[in-house]
Amino acid sequence: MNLRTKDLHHVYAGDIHALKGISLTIAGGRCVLLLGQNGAGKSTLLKHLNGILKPTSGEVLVGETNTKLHDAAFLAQFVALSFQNPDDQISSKSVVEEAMFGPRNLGKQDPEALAREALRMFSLEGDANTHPYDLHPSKRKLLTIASAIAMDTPVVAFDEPTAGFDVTQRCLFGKALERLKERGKTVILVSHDLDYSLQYCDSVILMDHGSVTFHGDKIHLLSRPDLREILRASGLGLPILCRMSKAIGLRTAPSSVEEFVQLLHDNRTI
Amino acid sequence: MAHPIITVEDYSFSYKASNKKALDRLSFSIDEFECCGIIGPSEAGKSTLCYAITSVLPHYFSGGKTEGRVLTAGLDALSTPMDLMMKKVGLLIQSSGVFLSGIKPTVREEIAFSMENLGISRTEIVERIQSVMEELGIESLAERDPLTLSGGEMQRVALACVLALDPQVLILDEPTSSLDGEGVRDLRLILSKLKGKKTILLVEQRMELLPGLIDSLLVLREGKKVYSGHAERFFSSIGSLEEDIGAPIWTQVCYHIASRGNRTAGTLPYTYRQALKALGTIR
Amino acid sequence: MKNVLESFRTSIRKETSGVSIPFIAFGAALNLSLGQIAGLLKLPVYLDSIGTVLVAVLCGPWAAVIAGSVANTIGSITFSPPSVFFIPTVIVIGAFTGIVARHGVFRKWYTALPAGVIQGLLAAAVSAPISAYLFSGITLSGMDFLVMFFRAEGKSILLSTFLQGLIADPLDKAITYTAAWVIVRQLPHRIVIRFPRYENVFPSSD
Amino acid sequence: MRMSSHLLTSKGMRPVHPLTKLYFTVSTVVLCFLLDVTAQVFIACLLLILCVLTRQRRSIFKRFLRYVLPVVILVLLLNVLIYPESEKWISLFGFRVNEVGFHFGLIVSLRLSVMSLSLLLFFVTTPPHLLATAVLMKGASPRIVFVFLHSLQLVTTLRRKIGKIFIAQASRGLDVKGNPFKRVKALFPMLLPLVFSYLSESLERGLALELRGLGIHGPKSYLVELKESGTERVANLLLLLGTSTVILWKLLQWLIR
Repeated sequence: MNLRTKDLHHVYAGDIHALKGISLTIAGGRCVLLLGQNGAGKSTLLKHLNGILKPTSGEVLVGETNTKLHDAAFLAQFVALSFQNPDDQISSKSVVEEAMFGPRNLGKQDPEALAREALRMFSLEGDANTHPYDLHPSKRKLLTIASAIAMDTPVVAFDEPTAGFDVTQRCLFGKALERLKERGKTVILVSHDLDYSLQYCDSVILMDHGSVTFHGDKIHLLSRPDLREILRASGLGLPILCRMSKAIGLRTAPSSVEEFVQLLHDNRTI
Repeated sequence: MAHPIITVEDYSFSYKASNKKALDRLSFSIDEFECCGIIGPSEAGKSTLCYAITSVLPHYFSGGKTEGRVLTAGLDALSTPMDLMMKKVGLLIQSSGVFLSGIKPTVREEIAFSMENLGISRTEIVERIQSVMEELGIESLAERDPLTLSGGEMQRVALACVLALDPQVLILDEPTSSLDGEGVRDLRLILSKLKGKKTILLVEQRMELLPGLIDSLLVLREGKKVYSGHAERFFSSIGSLEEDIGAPIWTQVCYHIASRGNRTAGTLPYTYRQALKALGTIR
Repeated sequence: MKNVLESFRTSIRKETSGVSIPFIAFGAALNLSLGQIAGLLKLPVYLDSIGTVLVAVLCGPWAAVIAGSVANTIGSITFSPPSVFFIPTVIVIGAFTGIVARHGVFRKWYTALPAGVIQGLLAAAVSAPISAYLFSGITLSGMDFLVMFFRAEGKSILLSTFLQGLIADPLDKAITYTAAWVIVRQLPHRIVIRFPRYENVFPSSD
Repeated sequence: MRMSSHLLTSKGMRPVHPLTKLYFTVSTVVLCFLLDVTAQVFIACLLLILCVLTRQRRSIFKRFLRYVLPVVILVLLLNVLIYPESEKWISLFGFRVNEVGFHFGLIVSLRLSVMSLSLLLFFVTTPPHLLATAVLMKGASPRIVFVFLHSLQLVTTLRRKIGKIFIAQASRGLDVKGNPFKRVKALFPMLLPLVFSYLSESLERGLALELRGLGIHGPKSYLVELKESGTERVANLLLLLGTSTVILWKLLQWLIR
């Protein structure tokens, strides 16, 4: 299932032109990193994908479904959105019940199985019967991510998923992303944590003040000579691994520690 | 040798109706004007420690069990009333939105809130507000309604509220967790300006932020002290990279190279520059 | 007399300390915000005292009285000014709920619902004279046709207003109490034990 | 909720002290309650003059039309059409109208309108945080005043939060259109996140207030400058004395009768 937007514009009530003619195609089974400063239009774009917001002009197509013709509850079967603040959605008195909320609404066959499987991904199955608010805030955040994954939708989007996570939780989320990609899901990641997210995404969308300044494979972006300028336009600094590889004269820019070590290994032997 | 401003002696605390000890026989001390990083996995007790030092524990968290002693700026943190402790230590909690009082119409009055409660004279309040707004570069926000501020602006106003009391010790509980790239850079700039003028305790998950800012390190896991001492020494010994505590990216790169059996200088690099030098020798 | 006053002061202080202060403010604001949720869901539900009930359960009667009065005052500041005259009703609701909550009424639906009905009767009895004298029974709550009906039957304004209240209020409060029971039943232990009246929700805990 | 107030400035353009305005409002409401129609008409004229003088007259009348007028119309309608206590019917503009009912309706609606106008005049022209500071200076409990001001701010914050909750739940397939049973079922997935998140936030906010010294006893200071001028203090005294004598006189009259 791929996502297409055709000349998508969105103007908020106070004539704030949040999206200025976005035309994108996100192919199925890809992990896309959506980057940009606060207010660049990232979450506005996200809310168009599952029909929460309707385009002022232009169109958004989820597979063959035009989001203008359906409401969010219907489109939720195609696109699961996990929002930044877990406290906006937790409405059950046990972890497993919360994770079953999405699948049950979508009328899935066995919501409990889907929920427990998603919880296992984040080692939350031990807390299945605990009240979400008896957990540490970072575990509540893991729960909302698991709840989105439990909906088993072709497209899953995460808004600032790793804010407040410790090392182990970031690792768990990374493994979950790998698992989703193996299952051919389309994953959309909105994050300020550039160094972390670059490891897992295949392509990158850079946004600045409502328009897309770059959309392409991660490798293309990292190998561009003007990488520093493009990122600065979106208020972002160079990823640390890129700065390091440039400083010691490596040509290509790696996006993960393993890649960097591998590059160093190959370069030395040449 | 600077004298210790914070001393924690065999301190334990468990919250009401909880069988687990949030802090378990903790002992360490922090010298005056030192900048100490506090790291560790989530639920290691980092926030609980901040509460203990600011004397909010145990009376705000009534019903909890306390053992041992905490001395902050010469005061016994377990029994000193808040009006004395506020002038000595300032804590910026993780969610700055909640830290703002939620009753003041402008940022200027928001910064005055703590001083009004302490009964500081009006003229001195006006002076302090002006100086702290200049120091943090937020004069332009003075008449804004705190509800309309962005995440980064809210945090700087919250910091201004704390610094307005001119505390000797400043504690920040995971200040960068909701900031974007630019926000992190601005915060680092402010902290480096405060370094040396105040004792700073920085609870942080982003390891890359610590080198060059902190002098010492306190590492916690499940309420127990794993390490306390110079930051460099903790990350540098090969094979000590803790799975759940992590390290700056450049230290991780050198660790993986070392564990592949390649030659590398004895210790792991701790700062960015050290890492580049070490990687330069390998190339 | 001195120590009675003193015991009032200490119990008020106990119910409005630390955690309770922000929650009482939330309770008051919740009373005024339920209309927005009901509007989103297009439900004719009023539930304008559910905030007061939650505060009564977690913080106690005095806190509930404060929450109710603050909600009423803000209601008259931001919406319809005359509502400030109904503060006596709100005080009765807060006090009654706080006392009833202490007997664990919100732990079972079959105790919450009847308590709601009694509460409705009490509220009707207290607000009838105010509404009759100041508004001759008109409240714009959609129940005014009842007053007109009883007036046409030859009953006095006070009696008509009281009868209208007897029909409308117990139903509304029964729904509010039952909704409160649904919420109380799902509250998190770690947070509730930090409130002054946690035993109203978790009696067996230490 | 920022409404500056420059009503009837006693000295230059400085706004009248909130407490004086509060005493004035309470006095007018109590007098309306106790005195007869002629006094109420006099108070009404005084209030109308004051309303026209203030800068926020438009929002006062808008609020009056929206919230008070409908009740007044219904009160008149009810008593004019249905008034069992008397049989005298007269024709007014071609309608058969109960005479006593009409008089009664007029009295009730006049009293209601004057009291509401006085309250509106006070609420619209007095910024809440100035009133709070004035009351604090007179020794009110900082905690209760905090609850009042914070709740006022929460009314707008909760509105935004409910919007976010609606978006988050709709994105998880919560259907709010459809038969009434489904909509009732959707009530708690909307209400519980609000209660849970603010229950949890109260822990942190209570902690923050503790850290910022709300619970400290001892003298307070105020950034906002709010001083009672001589004339205002005299006005306060007059208003309090005047109203209490009227109350006592009415009480005596009622007891003797």
